[in-house]
Amino acid sequence: MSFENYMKIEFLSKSQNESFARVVVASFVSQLDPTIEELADIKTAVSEAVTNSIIHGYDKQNEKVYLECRIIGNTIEITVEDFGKGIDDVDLARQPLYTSKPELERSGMGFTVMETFMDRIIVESEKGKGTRIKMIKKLKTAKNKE
Amino acid sequence: MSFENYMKIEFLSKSQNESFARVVVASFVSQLDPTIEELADIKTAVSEAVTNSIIHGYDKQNEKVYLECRIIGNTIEITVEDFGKGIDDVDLARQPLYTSKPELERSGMGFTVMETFMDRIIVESEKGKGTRIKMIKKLKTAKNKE
Amino acid sequence: MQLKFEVLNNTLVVLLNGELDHHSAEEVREEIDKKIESQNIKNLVFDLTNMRFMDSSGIGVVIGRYKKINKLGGKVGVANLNPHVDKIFQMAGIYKIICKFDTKEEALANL
Amino acid sequence: MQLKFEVLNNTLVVLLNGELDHHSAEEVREEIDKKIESQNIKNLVFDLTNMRFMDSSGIGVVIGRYKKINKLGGKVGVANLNPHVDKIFQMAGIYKIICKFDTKEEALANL
Ligand SMILES: Nc1ncnc2c1ncn2[C@@H]1O[C@H](COP(=O)(O)OP(=O)(O)O)[C@@H](O)[C@H]1O
Ligand SMILES: Nc1ncnc2c1ncn2[C@@H]1O[C@H](COP(=O)(O)OP(=O)(O)O)[C@@H](O)[C@H]1O
Repeated sequence: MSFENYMKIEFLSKSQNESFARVVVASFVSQLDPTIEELADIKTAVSEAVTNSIIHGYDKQNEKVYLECRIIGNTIEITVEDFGKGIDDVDLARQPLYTSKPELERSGMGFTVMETFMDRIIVESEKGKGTRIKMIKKLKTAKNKE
Repeated sequence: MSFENYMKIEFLSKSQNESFARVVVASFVSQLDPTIEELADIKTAVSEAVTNSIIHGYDKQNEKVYLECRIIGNTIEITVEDFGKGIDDVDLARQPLYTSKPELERSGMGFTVMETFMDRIIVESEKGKGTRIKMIKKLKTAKNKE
Repeated sequence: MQLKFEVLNNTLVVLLNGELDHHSAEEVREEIDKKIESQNIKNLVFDLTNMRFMDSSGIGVVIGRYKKINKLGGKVGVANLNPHVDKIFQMAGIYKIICKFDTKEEALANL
Repeated sequence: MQLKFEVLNNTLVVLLNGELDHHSAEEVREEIDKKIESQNIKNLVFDLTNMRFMDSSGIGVVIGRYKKINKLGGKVGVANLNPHVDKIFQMAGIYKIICKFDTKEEALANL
């Protein structure tokens, strides 16, 4: 049985919305009955992408972050988008331990976490325009067998 | 201290998204530290409005329902909107026990529940265009004292 | 929503486990009606100890079962309500036709 | 995020209660640094028994405290990690500078 569901959310670039974004995705994805580990992986990846939009994408608060979540069969596609600063050099940004904000005690491991916990991530970014991160993960034990 | 936060979500008119909508609002509103009763009131009102969009607004599934939530000081404003059938006679629709779908075992108490559990509800609807329900509630014990 | 059934002297006790909304209502309705029809049921008790959420869809489910049971000459009771569900039932005037009990045992003893 | 502190023989034990993300990191950082500076602290143990969530912001917090404690000639340990947090720490190569222990007691005995 195949199955489709979809949701899209926009919220302000306030740090208290980081946990809110995780709850929203976890709740939406729970209809597929993910394992505890899969759910933790997804929540962590979402947390990374949303945090990046808040602290790197936008300098000031109260700009809008967009999060989309799509369920196609057993696969989850999550897109996090901001219309902020954009990334100069995506290849450099994706390297483990690279961070442009060491003064904030950022570890530079955000992209590595997303890549490890999801099956695939696609980064589209344009300087001065914004950043869109698409993350895809296929659940192993999902309810909706194809 | 005054405080503003905002989120907007769109999701499909599938009945499994009713509980999702409740979780989203409960999670967003929880930053104000509502009482258990206030939270139950808000979740119930949201459930009524979202269910109405799904079963009355749209005949078929997979149309979009919009839910917005705004925090202004201690006040929560929730808007649920669909671009479905619309309501013929809003005054009649708001009457306790009135339902156009008794065959679905609807009780006709949806609007009454919303009115009882929230401080104020505003219904805007146009036949053939859609329905927008705005619900306002001031929390008594909220964290953000004005 | 998870349902547990128990039959005691022609009375069907339904223990509702989870959230009763429009989404879960259909399944709840069908499962209860199947039990009513297949067993020799007269009375019905909703045990709401583990019902974590209910909106007005729950009113429809309870009234619908009342109509069915009423035709069979039986009675319907609800037990172990939290204050929130009580408020919703009160709003709908449900206690004109259905009895409220503190416990399942009280319901079984008095229906 | 809720923090509980305990000082045992120059070792500060921090029990983290809640979710460690970018939002909570600042408060966690400040509270721990205040303790390190105000008490006569040498070593630091993060007890993660009740940490329900952590993302890469947690790596920053741990490495930041390591740098501080390292200057004071002390050591940092982490105890009671769930597999998910362990995976994140491993990814970041944190165990090159910080010791992992099964329990708080083991950390206190071995730092
Ligand atoms: N949404 C974004 N907008 C602008 N820059 C970003 C965004 N996301 C990531 N970056 C850049 O990529 C770098 C690496 O990101 P990441 O691996 O998550 O590490 P960290 O968040 O710890 O810096 C960031 O330091 C930043 O310069
Ligand atoms: N979003 C909507 N779109 C179209 N009609 C609606 C909508 N919401 C409510 N209605 C109309 O108002 C009536 C009363 O609604 P309500 O009090 O919630 O009771 P119920 O949902 O049990 O029918 C519905 O039966 C329907 O005819």
